[in-house]
Amino acid sequence: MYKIAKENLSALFQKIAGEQELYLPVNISGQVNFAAWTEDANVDLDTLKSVKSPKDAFFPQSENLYTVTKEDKKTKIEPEALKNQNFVVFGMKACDVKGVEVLDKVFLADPVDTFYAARRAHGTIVVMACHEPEETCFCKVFGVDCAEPVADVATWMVEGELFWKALTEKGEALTKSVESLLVAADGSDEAKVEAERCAIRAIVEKLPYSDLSLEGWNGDVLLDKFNSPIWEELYKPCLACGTCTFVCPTCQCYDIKDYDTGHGVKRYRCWDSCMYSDFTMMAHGNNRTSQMQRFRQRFMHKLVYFPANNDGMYSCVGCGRCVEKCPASLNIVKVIKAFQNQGGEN
Amino acid sequence: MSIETNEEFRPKIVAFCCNWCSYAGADLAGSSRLAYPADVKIIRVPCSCRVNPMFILRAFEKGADGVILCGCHPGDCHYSTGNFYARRRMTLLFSMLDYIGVENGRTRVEWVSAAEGVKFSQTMNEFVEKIHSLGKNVRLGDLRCKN
Amino acid sequence: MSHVNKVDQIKEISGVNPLKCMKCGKCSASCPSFNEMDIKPHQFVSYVQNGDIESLVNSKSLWKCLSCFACVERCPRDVKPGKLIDAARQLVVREKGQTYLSPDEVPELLDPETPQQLLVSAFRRYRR
Amino acid sequence: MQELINRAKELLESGEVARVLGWKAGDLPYNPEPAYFEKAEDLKDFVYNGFCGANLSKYMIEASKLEGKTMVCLKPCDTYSFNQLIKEHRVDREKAYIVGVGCKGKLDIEKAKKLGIKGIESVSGAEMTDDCDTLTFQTIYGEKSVAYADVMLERCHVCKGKEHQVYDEIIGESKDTKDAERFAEVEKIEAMSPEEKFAYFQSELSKCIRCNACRNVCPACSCRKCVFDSTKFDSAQKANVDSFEEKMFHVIRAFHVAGRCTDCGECSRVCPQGIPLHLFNRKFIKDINEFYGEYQAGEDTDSRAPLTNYTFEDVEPSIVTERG
Amino acid sequence: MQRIGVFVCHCGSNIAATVDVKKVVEMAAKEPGVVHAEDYQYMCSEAGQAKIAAAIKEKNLTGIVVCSCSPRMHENTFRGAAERAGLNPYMVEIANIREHCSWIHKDVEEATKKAVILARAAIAKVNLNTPLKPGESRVTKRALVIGGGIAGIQTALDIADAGYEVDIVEKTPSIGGRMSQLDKTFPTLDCSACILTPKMVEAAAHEKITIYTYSEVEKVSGFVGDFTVDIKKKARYVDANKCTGCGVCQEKCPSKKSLSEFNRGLNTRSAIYTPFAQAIPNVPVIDTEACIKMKTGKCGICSKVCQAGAVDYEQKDEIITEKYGAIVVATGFDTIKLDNYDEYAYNQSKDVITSLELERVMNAAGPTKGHLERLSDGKHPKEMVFIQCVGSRCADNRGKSYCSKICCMYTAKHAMLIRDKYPDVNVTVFYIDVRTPGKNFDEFYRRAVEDYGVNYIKGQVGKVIPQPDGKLLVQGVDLLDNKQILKEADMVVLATAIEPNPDVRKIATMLTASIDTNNFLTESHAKLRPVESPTAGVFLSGVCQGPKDIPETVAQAGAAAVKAIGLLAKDKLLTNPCTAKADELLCNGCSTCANVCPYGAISYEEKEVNDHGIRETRRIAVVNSALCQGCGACTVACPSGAMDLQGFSNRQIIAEVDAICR
Repeated sequence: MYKIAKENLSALFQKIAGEQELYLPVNISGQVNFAAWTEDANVDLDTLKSVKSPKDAFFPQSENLYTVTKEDKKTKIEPEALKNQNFVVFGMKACDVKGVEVLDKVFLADPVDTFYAARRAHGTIVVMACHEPEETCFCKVFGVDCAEPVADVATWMVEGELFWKALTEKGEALTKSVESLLVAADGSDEAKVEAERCAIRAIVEKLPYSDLSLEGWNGDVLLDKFNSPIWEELYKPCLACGTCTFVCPTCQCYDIKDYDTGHGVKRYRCWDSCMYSDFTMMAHGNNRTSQMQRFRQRFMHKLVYFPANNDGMYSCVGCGRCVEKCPASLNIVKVIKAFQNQGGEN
Repeated sequence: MSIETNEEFRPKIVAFCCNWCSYAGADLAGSSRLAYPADVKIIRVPCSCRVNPMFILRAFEKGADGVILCGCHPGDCHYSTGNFYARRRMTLLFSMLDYIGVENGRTRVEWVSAAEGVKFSQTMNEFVEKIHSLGKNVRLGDLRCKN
Repeated sequence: MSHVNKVDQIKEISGVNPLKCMKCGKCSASCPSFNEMDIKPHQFVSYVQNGDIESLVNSKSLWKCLSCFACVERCPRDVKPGKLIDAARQLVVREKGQTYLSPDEVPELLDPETPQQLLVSAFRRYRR
Repeated sequence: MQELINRAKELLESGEVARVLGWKAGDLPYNPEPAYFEKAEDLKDFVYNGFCGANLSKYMIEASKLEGKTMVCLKPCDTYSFNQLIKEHRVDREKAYIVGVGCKGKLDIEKAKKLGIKGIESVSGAEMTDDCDTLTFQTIYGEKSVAYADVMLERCHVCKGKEHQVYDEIIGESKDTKDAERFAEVEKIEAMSPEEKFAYFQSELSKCIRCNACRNVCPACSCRKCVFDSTKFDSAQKANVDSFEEKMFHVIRAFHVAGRCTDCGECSRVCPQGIPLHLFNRKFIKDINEFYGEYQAGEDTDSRAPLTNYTFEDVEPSIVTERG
Repeated sequence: MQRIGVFVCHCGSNIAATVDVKKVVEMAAKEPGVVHAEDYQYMCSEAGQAKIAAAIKEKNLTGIVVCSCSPRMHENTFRGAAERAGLNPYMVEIANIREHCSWIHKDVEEATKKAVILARAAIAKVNLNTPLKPGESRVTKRALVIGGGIAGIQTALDIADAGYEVDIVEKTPSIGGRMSQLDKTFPTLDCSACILTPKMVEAAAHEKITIYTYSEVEKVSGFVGDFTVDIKKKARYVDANKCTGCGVCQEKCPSKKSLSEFNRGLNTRSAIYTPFAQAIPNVPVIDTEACIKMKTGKCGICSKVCQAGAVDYEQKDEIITEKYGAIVVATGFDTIKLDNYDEYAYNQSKDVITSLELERVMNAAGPTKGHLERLSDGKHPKEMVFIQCVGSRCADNRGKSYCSKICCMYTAKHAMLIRDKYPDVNVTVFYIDVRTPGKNFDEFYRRAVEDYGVNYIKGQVGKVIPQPDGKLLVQGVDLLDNKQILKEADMVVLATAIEPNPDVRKIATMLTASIDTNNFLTESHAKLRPVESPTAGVFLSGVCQGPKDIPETVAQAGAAAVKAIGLLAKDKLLTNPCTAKADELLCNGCSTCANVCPYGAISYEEKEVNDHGIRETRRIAVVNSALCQGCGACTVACPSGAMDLQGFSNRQIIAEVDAICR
C-alpha cells in the first residue's frame, strides 16, 4: 500500500494525465460529474456521488458508430475507430464499479460490443472508499462493500491522505507510472485504513435503507410480479422523464440514430430510456403503450429479468442516485418496499 | 469547384422571403440587375409568419453564418396579419439568441415590398458585410456538420 | 495629381453624383451671380462629369459663387452644384497650401460692398 | 394538514369527489410523492409540508379524463398553471375541485445538501403549522439547523404572491416569501458581454443529459407528443454531444412555452443537473413585459397570449441590436 | 423514393451567359432521387415543355425541378406541362437561377456554384413533395368598384354590360372624379363634361349598377370570389328618395362661406350643396361643419324650403354589408401639396396657381365663369408663365421621383387654349423635357408651338418673386442660350405633380393589396399583369396604379373590367391546395392556432382517434380548406407541430435549409 498527501493529488493527476487520459469528478457550474482532467478543472473528491454515474467512461451517452458518405451515387461506410488509448477513471465508488460489472454482463457477452470492450480493455479504474455514506445509499443490499472497494486500484481518503492499493496488473502498472509521487505506507497507515473501514461500515449499518430486503425478487416470481395491481398505483406520479435512467450506473439501453451532417450521415448510438414514450418505437407503433407498462419494465428488468438471465445478479447496485434525482420522488426503493408491504399484508 | 479554398471566408446565408412581397422584391432586384453577393440563398415561404424559429436555429446548426427573414411591410401583409406575428416571434427569438451570447447581427428581419428591388439588394449587401465582420458562426453550429 | 484623381476628390468632398443631374437648369435659374459667371452653375455639373477640372479651377465662376446655396436648396435631383463649386475651391486652397487668413486680418480686408452673406458662408466653409 | 385531510375525507365520503390528488409521505423525511387517494382510509399517508413542491396542475390533464371530480391541492403558484391549462383546453374546470393550499415557501433538499447536510434521518420545522423560519435536520453525522429561507426553492424567493388565481376553497395559511427581484438574475446575464453570456450558458447547458425532466414536469409542455420526440421534424436527436443539441432543445422549448409559461419554476426544481432553466423562460417573460406590456400567463383564462397577439406599433426585431 | 427529373433552362443567354448550365445538370444528376437531368435553350417554350413531358413519361418521373426564371414567372407554365404529362402539378419545384442568380452575379464560377445549390435545395424539397389537389370555392357574381371617377365608371359600365351586378363606392357626394373638374381634354380639346356626363348618366341608369356616393369602404374580409365588404354610407341629411334636385335649398342656405372642394377652394359654396351642376346623384349633402342648424340647432331653412320634405337632420351613417366576387380599385389621384416649394410663391400670391386650378378658372362653371383672370384682382393677364415638373422627377424628399406623365400634354393644351381664346396673352413655358409619346400627342404639342406661338424655353424657373405692383417676377434660365431670364408675369401656372389619393393606403391595407413607396398600388407583373393586384380577385383601374391620362385610364378600366368579368364568369374557383392541415394524432386542441388564423378557417371537433392503439375522444383542430389561404401562421403557433402547411411543410423547408447549408 502507498499513500499520498491530499495536497499532492493535483501533481498526481498531472502526472497521470501526462501519459493518458484521466477522468475524475469535476465540479462544473455547481454539479459534480466525471470529466476529463485539465489544468484548471475544479476537481471535487469530497462530494459522495457524481450526478451522472461514471458509466459513460465506458459507455458514453452518445458515440459515433460509423459514417456513411456518398460519392456520386456510391456510398462508402467508414466505421468509427475503436478506443486505442489507455485512460484512467479516478474516484469511482464501489457501487459504480459494481455497475460496470453489470454492464460487462451485457456488453461483453456474446456478441461482444467492440466499442465497449475496447474501452474496458484500455481503462484503469481507481476506486475510492465512501468516507461518509448518505441516507440514499443502499449498496449493502446488493452486496457491495463501500468500505473495501475492489477495482484496479483501491483508495481510501483518511485525514488528508489518500491511501493507494493496486489490486490488478493494470493497477500495478498505473502505480508504477506514478510511483515517484507515492510514499510507501507502513503499519500505522494500515491501521488508519482499517479504522476507516470500520467507521464506514458502522455508518452503513445506520443508514435507513440498509435493512431493505430483496426477498421475493428473483426470476421465479416473474408473472406474479408482472401482473401485480401494485404497479397501477406506483407509476402514477411518474413523469416519464429519463432522469433515473440517465443517472443510473447500470441502465444500458441505447437507441441508434442517424445524423445528416450535410457531408454524410453519422450513425451514432445514444442512451435511451425505457421511460420514454418512443422507446423501442417500431413501424407498427410501440410495444408498451402506457406509462404503467414502461414504469414496470424498468423495475422488472432490474429486479427480475436481469437476475433471471445473469445468475441472480441484480442490475441495481444501490447507489441511490434515482432516490435523489427523481422529480416525482419515485425510486426503486419505494418499489421494493411497496411489494414488501403487500407481501406482509397478504 | 467542389473544393473550397480556405483563403477567403464565404459566409453561408439563408434568406427566407415571403412569396408576395420580398420574393418579388428579390425578383425585381434580379431583373434590375442589382447585384448582391452569391452567398445569399433564398428560400421561398408563403409568408414571414411561416418561418418557424426552429428553421433559423436549424440553419445555424447546419452551418449557416447568417439568417435573414424578409416579409411585407407591417400592415401590407398579403394575409393581413402574418408579419405581425412574425415580428413578435423574431423579436423574442433574436433577443434570446443575444441573451445566450450569439452575436446579435447574425439574424435580421427586413420588410421589403415587391417594389423594393433596390432595398432588397442593399439589405443583402449590408447583411453579408455584417456577417463578414462577425466571421464564421461558431456558437450555434453543430460540430458534426463542420468537416 | 491627375485629373481623374481631382474628379474623384471633388466628388468625394462634395458628396455629389453628377450623373443624377437631369439638366433642368434650376440651379442657373436660381443663381444670383449667374451673370458674373463664365461657367454657369449647371455647366459646373457637366464639367465635373466630363472631367474638365482644369477649366473649373481656372474659371471666374469659382470665385463669383456666393455660396448662398440657393441651387443646393432648390435642385430637384439632389445634385447641388454649389457643393461642387465649394469642393473645387477647396481643391485650389489645398493646392496652395497653408495660406489661410487669420481672423484678425479679416477686418482690414473688408470692402463695404462685400455681401454679408459671402462672409458668413466663407466662415462656414473655412472655419475648420 | 389535518384540516386538509378532514376536508378530503368529507368530500370523498360525500361522493362529491371521486379522488383526491395530493401528496403521500415518502420513505425519507423529504421525499413525498404526488399521489391519488380514492379511499378515506388511504388518507393516513396524506402529507402536506415544505417538501411538497410538485405542481399538481399537470396531473389534472389525466385526471380530467377520469370518471368524476378530483379534489386537487394547488398552491398559489400552481393555480396560474391550472388557469393556463384551462385556457388551452387541456383540463376541465368542471372535473376539478380545487383546494387552494397555503404556502410558506417550498424546500429544495439539494440546497440543504450543498450546505453540507448529509445522512438525513429526520427534519423538523417544515410542517405547515410551523413558522417556517428554521429547519432542523437530525443526521447520522449530528444535528444541523439552517434558516428556512436558505433551503427554499429559487422560485419562492421571487414568489408571485400567495393569492390563488382559481379555487373552490382555501385551506391553510401562507407566508410571504418574496425577498428577491424576479428579473435580477436575467438582468445580470443581460449585462454580460456576448462572450461571457455564451460561456455561461455553454457551461450550464453542457451539463444537460437530455433526461427531459424539465419538459415532462412543465405544465405548459403538455403536448401529446413533443416535437423533440416526433420523427416529423428530424429534431429528435437525444444525443448529448458538446455542440448544438442542448441549445436547440432548450431555446425551442422556452420559445414554445413563451407567453404561456407562468414561471412556476418546476423545470429548475427537477433538473438533476441543477441547470437554472427558469432563466430562459424568465428572459422571454421579461422581454414580453418590456416589449408588449405586462403579461402574466395564468392570471386569467381568456386573454390573448402575447405571441398570438400584435399591435401595429410593435417594436421591430432590430431593437435587439439597437439596445446594444 | 421519388424519381426526379431536373431541367435546366438557358433562357437564351439570360442564364447560360453567367451560369454553366452543363455543370448544373452534371451536379444535379448526382443528387438523391434524381434520375434524369438535361438542359435546354428555352424550357418554357413549346419544345422545352415537350422535353419535360417526354421525360416524365419515359423515365416515369414522380417529381420535377425546373431551374429557370422566378416561379412567379413560369411556375404555372411548368405545372401545366407536368399535369398534361400526367404528373401532379404540385410535384413541380422551381429553382430560381435567373432573377436570384444569373442576373445578379457576374462571375461564372460563383453563379454556377450558387445555381447548383439552389437546384439542390429544390431537389431536396421535391423529394418530400406530395401530390396535392386543389379544392373549390364559390364565386359571388357581383363586383365592387372603389372610386367613382372615369376609371371606376368605365370599369363598372363594362362589367355591368357583361351582365354582372356592380356596386360603385364613391367617397364624395357625386361620381365623376377628377375628370369632372377638367375643362377640356387633350389631344382633341373635347369638353370634358360633354364626354363624361353621358357616362355618368349611363352608369346611374344602368340596372346592374348600384352607386353608393358619399360612402366609404370600412372593412373587407374573405378572399377571391367571396369577399365580404362593409360599406359606410355617410349621412347626407337629405333623403335621396324624396329629393327632386330642385336646388332651392342651396339657394336659400344662409351659410355660404365654405370653400368649394370642386372648385379647388377658389370660390365658396353653401352648407347644403351638390358639388357641381351635373352631379350624380343630384342630391345635396349637408356639410355638418358649416351648417348652422347642425352647429347651433337654429336655422332649418333648407328643411322649410324643401317642397319634398327631403331634408332629415336626424339621418345616421349606415353600414351596408355586401358580398363580392371581385373588387376593382379606382381611387385616382390628387395633386401634391406645394408647402415645400416656397420658391414658386404659391402660398404668397393668388396668381400662382396649379394646373388643376387653371382648369377650374378656364371652365364656364368655374369661379370666374370661364374668364381668364387673375384671382387677386380679376384683371386680365398679359403674360403667363407655365412651370413644368413641379414636384415631379425629384430625387430630394420635397417631391416625387416619378414623372407625372400628363403635365406636358395638359400644359400644351392650356397654352393653346389661352392663345386661341386670348391672342393678346403671351404664354411662356419653362420645361426640362417635353414628353409627348402617344397618338397625336407630339403633333398637338407642335401645334402649340408652331400654330399658336407658345414660347417654350428649355430651362427651369429658380424663383418667382411677387412684386409690389402685383406682378410676378419670374427668374429662370434659358439653357440653350445660356442666359438667365428675368420675366414679369401676370400669372404663373405650376404643373404640379400628381400622387395617389392618400386614402388608398387604408384601402390597400384592407384589401391586403401591396403598395409601392409612392403609394401606387402594385400590379402583379409590371408587363404581363398590369391591371391585376398580387392579391387574387383585386384589380387596378386608373391612376391608383400609376400616372395615366384619360385614354389610358379608360383603356385600363376596360382591361380591369375584363379581368373581373373573367373571374365572375366562373361558377367555381379552384382553391390553392397549399393549405394547413392538422395531424390529429399530434394535435392538443389548445386553440392557439385558431387565435392567429386571419380567416377563421380553424375550428375544433371532438373526434375519436386511434393513437397507436389508444382510442380516445380528443378535441382536435380542423382546417376549412376553402377558407384557408395558406399563410402558415398556425404552423408556427402550434407548439406540438401538429399543424403543417401542405406544399411548404416543416420537413420541406428544413430540407431546403439543410441543402443550402450543406
